[in-house]
Amino acid sequence: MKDSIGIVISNEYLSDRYYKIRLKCDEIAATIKEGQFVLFRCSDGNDPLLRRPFSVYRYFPEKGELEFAYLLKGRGTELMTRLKEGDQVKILGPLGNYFQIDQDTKGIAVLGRGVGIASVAVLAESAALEGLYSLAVLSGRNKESIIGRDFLEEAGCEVIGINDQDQNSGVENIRSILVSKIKEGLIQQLYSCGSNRMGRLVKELSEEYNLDSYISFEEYMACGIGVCKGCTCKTNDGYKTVCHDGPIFSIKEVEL
Amino acid sequence: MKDSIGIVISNEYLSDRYYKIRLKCDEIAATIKEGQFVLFRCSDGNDPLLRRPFSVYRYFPEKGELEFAYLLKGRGTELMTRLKEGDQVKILGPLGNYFQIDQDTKGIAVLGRGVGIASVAVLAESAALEGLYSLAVLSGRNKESIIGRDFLEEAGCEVIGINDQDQNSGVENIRSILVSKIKEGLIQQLYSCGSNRMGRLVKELSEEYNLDSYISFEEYMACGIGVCKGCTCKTNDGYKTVCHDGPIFSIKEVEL
Amino acid sequence: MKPDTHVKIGNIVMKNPVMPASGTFGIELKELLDFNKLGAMLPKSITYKPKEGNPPRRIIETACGMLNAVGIQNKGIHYFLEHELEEYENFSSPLIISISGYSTEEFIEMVKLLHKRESVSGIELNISCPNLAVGGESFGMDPVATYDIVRAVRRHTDKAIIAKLTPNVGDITLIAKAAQEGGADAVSLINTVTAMAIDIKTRKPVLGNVTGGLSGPAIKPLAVRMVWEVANTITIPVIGVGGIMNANDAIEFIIAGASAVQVGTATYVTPAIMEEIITGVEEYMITYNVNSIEELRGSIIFDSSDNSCS
Amino acid sequence: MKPDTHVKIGNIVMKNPVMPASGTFGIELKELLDFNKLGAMLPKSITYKPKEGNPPRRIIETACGMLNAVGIQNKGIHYFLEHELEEYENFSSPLIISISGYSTEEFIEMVKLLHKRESVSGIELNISCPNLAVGGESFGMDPVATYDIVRAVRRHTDKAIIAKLTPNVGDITLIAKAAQEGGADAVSLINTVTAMAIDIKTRKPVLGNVTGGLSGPAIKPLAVRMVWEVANTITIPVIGVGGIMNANDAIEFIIAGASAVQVGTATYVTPAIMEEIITGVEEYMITYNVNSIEELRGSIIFDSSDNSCS
Ligand SMILES: Cc1cc2nc3c(=O)[nH]c(=O)nc-3n(C[C@H](O)[C@H](O)[C@H](O)COP(=O)(O)OP(=O)(O)OC[C@H]3O[C@@H](n4cnc5c(N)ncnc54)[C@H](O)[C@@H]3O)c2cc1C
Ligand SMILES: Cc1cc2nc3c(=O)[nH]c(=O)nc-3n(C[C@H](O)[C@H](O)[C@H](O)COP(=O)(O)OP(=O)(O)OC[C@H]3O[C@@H](n4cnc5c(N)ncnc54)[C@H](O)[C@@H]3O)c2cc1C
Ligand SMILES: Cc1cc2nc3c(=O)[nH]c(=O)nc-3n(C[C@H](O)[C@H](O)[C@H](O)COP(=O)(O)O)c2cc1C
Ligand SMILES: Cc1cc2nc3c(=O)[nH]c(=O)nc-3n(C[C@H](O)[C@H](O)[C@H](O)COP(=O)(O)O)c2cc1C
Ligand code: FES
Ligand code: FES
Repeated sequence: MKDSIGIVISNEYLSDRYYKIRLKCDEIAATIKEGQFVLFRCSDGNDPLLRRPFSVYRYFPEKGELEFAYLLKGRGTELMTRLKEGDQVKILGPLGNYFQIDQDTKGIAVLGRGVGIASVAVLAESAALEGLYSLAVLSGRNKESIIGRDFLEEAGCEVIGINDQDQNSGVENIRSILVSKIKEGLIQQLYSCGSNRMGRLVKELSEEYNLDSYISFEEYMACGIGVCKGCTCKTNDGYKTVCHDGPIFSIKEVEL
Repeated sequence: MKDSIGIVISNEYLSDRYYKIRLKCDEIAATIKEGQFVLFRCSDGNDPLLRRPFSVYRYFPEKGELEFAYLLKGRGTELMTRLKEGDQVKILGPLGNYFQIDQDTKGIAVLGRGVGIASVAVLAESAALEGLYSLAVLSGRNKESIIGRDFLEEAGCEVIGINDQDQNSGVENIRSILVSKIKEGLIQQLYSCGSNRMGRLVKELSEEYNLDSYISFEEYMACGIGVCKGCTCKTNDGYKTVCHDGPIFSIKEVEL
Repeated sequence: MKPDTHVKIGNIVMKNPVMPASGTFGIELKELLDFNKLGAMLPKSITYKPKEGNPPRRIIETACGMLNAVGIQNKGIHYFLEHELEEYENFSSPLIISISGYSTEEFIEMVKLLHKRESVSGIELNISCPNLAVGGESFGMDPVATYDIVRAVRRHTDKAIIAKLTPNVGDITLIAKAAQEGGADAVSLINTVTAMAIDIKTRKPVLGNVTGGLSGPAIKPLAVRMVWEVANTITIPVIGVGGIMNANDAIEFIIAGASAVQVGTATYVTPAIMEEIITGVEEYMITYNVNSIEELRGSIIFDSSDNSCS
Repeated sequence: MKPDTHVKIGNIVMKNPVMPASGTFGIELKELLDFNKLGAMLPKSITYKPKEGNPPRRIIETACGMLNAVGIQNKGIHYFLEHELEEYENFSSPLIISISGYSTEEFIEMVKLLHKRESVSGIELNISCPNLAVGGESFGMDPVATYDIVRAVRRHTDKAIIAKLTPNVGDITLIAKAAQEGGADAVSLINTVTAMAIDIKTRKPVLGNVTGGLSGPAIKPLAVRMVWEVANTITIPVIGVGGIMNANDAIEFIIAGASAVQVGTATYVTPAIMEEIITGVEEYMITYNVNSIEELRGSIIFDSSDNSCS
């Protein structure tokens, strides 16, 4: 964990309201893992005051580079869209725990919805690159709001894109896709981010088929390192911090 | 007076810590006069919150363009330096009263120090262009902090640049220059901005030689239009607002 | 269907809930803002005798806010009635006059004078100006003094009386209750928060008056809390003030319990902001199917059912 | 010559006047901040029994500030003494423990336990937490309750006792005086300002606890004013807290009368900010020829001679 400076390599518009920023930051790129996040300082002034959390979208330790996919929401992300090549940004990271795949797992599925895709995509990619079966179910408001398909397919993931406009993003559709893969023995673990409905589905399926599954949470943050106790989330074991105990929680321990 | 949008035509570094920004803004360019100012909204957020006042440095009504010379001071002006061609800025103006030259005046001298030059330069230029004798005494910390010499000389002004580094910016030096011009009958009015020492000199000379002279003041502003009574300045006639009753005051009515 | 945005403050009917906060509105704005669109007009506080105001500097920007110590510079009520009142009479929106004073007698004298003017619809009692304190405290810091002064002026007019409350107290609901019991038709809150800044180069207080009043977005969360507390305590209308910069802020105050809002510092930043706020409130009402301000007022919902993480 | 930056709070000697504000500092920071450089260490308030804290959401950013309603989530003093205290014992800076409670008895019990620990140099009494109120009011809103609680714990230890004061009062000097009379070695102020935000889409309060505490640069001018007032009233040291983001802010508090400062929200924004502040204060002292903090403290100058315009 370091409070580092990232140098902007590129900052481009993806689609819908999504952007992608690539930074050079050796220190953080060297140690970050799938599912971890960093805190960005979006302004050098007081507006916004607090840093904003973003999950690592992709990372390239050899090059010392990191990518983040972000959704334009409010003032912080608006200021991020203005960053250009060569600009410097303060980033604190890597933060939080990370996605892990059990030794004997042969295949996984990640379920990402909207900007939640940014948190799980890299896990699907890594799994595929390591030779596991890797299914990525990417859901969004419309076709344009589904990011990451290109590099996931390149890595060898099976990618299923579903969206509200085409009316194929309902939970029942996802359930039937997953159930058949699980029954085929392709998938032993599920990872979800970005949708409570998908989270509940993962919980149900995991109980039903006894899968060791995980969910990545988002919550407003101040410190990002477990000090302020501001980003808590109710678990079976009481309040836990999303930034320090999470952002990844076992599906068993959380209420959805 | 309008709350308008200015479109940045250029924004360049001048010298020392001075910059010059040129805006397209027909409405304000059409009506602004020498010595008036505008309020710039430097940020679209809350940091800084209030607008910042800047005197018109040059204006081109035919083209609908305005120029402001500004000194990098704090956050507001720092954000201004980041503006680039095509950007839009909110500007409120023209504000305040303006410099006037009496009918029977044949020559004037303007005294500007530092960024105060930005307020009086345009008066010297206009006077010269109208065929009056026009002397511009421009003072600064060093040679680099003296702006405007180029266009003033082009307009036919006599320009005297003095600076602290060359140790010729003392009041006594300026006094002797002015006294000889006044005695020669070249100058009937003095206009000053940016230095209390120069202001006091103008007051003394004006009393001694019975000149109708003016000084332009600066004070922190909120509304810029006389509503808040925040920018007051003590005059012989009680507190007056710099934004509405000023920024230009008769040298007779102010304490220095 | 156009939503019903009217609100009533005492016997003043406002076509919408938006009016200026005293000290941030004056006739000079008429070129930049359509006064006829406002729910009400409310010029800067006046005093019985002319007041020179505080020595400079009077304002300084702070983080997301500003400090002011103007000290109610004004030419006195007689000058106002003779020279300034008529300017506002050209506009159709109801006119509320803010008055401030050093004694109950001064307040009474002013109310008597204003009572006679038909064009004056209401009177706001600025009993909370931190820059005009009697013995270090403003009337509005003490419930008894608040009750007494409201009661004293109430006898002299049936025009709407609004008591403007200071946030510089431990429990603002006590002051609000006192104002209601004294006979106020409404309360407005909050006035500025007493605060201070020091120039570390000169080691002098930045403001000529040493302390001043903090306003702007910085104080909004405090103002919302106090409006919510007061609206839950009294039955007369509450007018919300403090850091309102846009329509969303205004709506937040109304949901907290305000019947109307006042816009102060924001007008300095954007002179026509009240027009935008009026439109924005209407648009919100259409989007969220709210038929009237009355329906929106105090409609805060307490329900933590969806507090789980996502 | 290196200026003398040491200060004394009770019998604690701090090598510089900079320490964390409770609730914004914890062992997790040690990778990002050199604890040995701090004037003192001051972890998050603990309570006698474990506390789960408030339901989410617990924080929301506001204009130049943040609201929090964490509710002192902690595992209780016994857990702290057994498992957490030793972590801080690895560092050389004096350790101050902040405690909070629902009753005088709880405070006394905790002070007795802390008194026995050599590594604890001082105790801060958080009698001002707006998220942990007894009957709607914290102890720190009432002078008598403040006096009583300080007096009660004073008997049980000679370690430095600091009373942390709330700004949610009409006259903070009364509370400060009560703390001094009760036997406090110092007071720290301000804790957060009780405030609130409402989500206009859902019409629900943003915070699970409805109201929360406002901190950050937004409240600095209020904090400076209160520190100045209190420093002019009492003789024990005042520790300034509220919106300190950089060395200039810290210096402003010291000129206002603070002997030391606490840094809260700024640490979230920049985890190592206290190191920068310590260096910055020293640089200021060198530039302005100030030999000691004692010389700087309360050195505010009242002189309006150069109030003329320019
Ligand atoms: C661990 C973690 C990882 C994240 N990863 C990503 C990512 O990879 N890509 C991405 O685009 N976003 C991600 N987010 C969400 C992102 O942090 C917020 O969208 C961002 O902070 C919004 O900032 P803003 O200033 O633009 O919006 P604001 O003006 O602050 O807020 C606009 C709206 O955004 C929402 N919001 C703001 N902050 C948060 C937050 N911390 N968590 C959830 N919602 C918030 C609120 O609904 C708010 O009303 C992540 C959040 C967390 C906690
Ligand atoms: C009528 C008028 C005309 C002006 N014309 C010009 C001009 O043509 N060019 C130019 O560069 N500047 C001009 N100024 C000054 C300019 O407004 C300030 O330098 C600017 O507001 C600083 O903003 P900031 O955010 O960069 O600095 P801040 O961070 O706000 O302040 C930095 C420092 O700047 C000074 N300052 C800030 N605001 C003002 C102000 N309103 N008046 C005086 N000092 C201030 C203070 O000493 C402060 O400590 C003028 C001021 C007035 C009142
Ligand atoms: C420069 C200035 C002058 C003010 N003068 C008055 C006044 O004369 N009477 C009054 O009741 N309030 C006065 N106020 C307080 C405002 O009416 C309002 O209560 C306060 O500014 C908070 O609202 P805001 O954050 O929208 O500005 C003044 C505020 C400012 C900033
Ligand atoms: C998230 C958070 C938690 C806090 N917890 C405590 C606490 O446990 N005890 C306490 O005395 N103060 C607590 N405070 C208040 C701070 O110590 C400090 O008084 C306040 O934040 C103002 O300082 P700042 O503006 O520098 O943050 C907390 C503040 C924040 C923001
Ligand atoms: S953000 Fe502070 S504990 Fe998570
Ligand atoms: S800035 Fe408001 S009166 Fe001049």
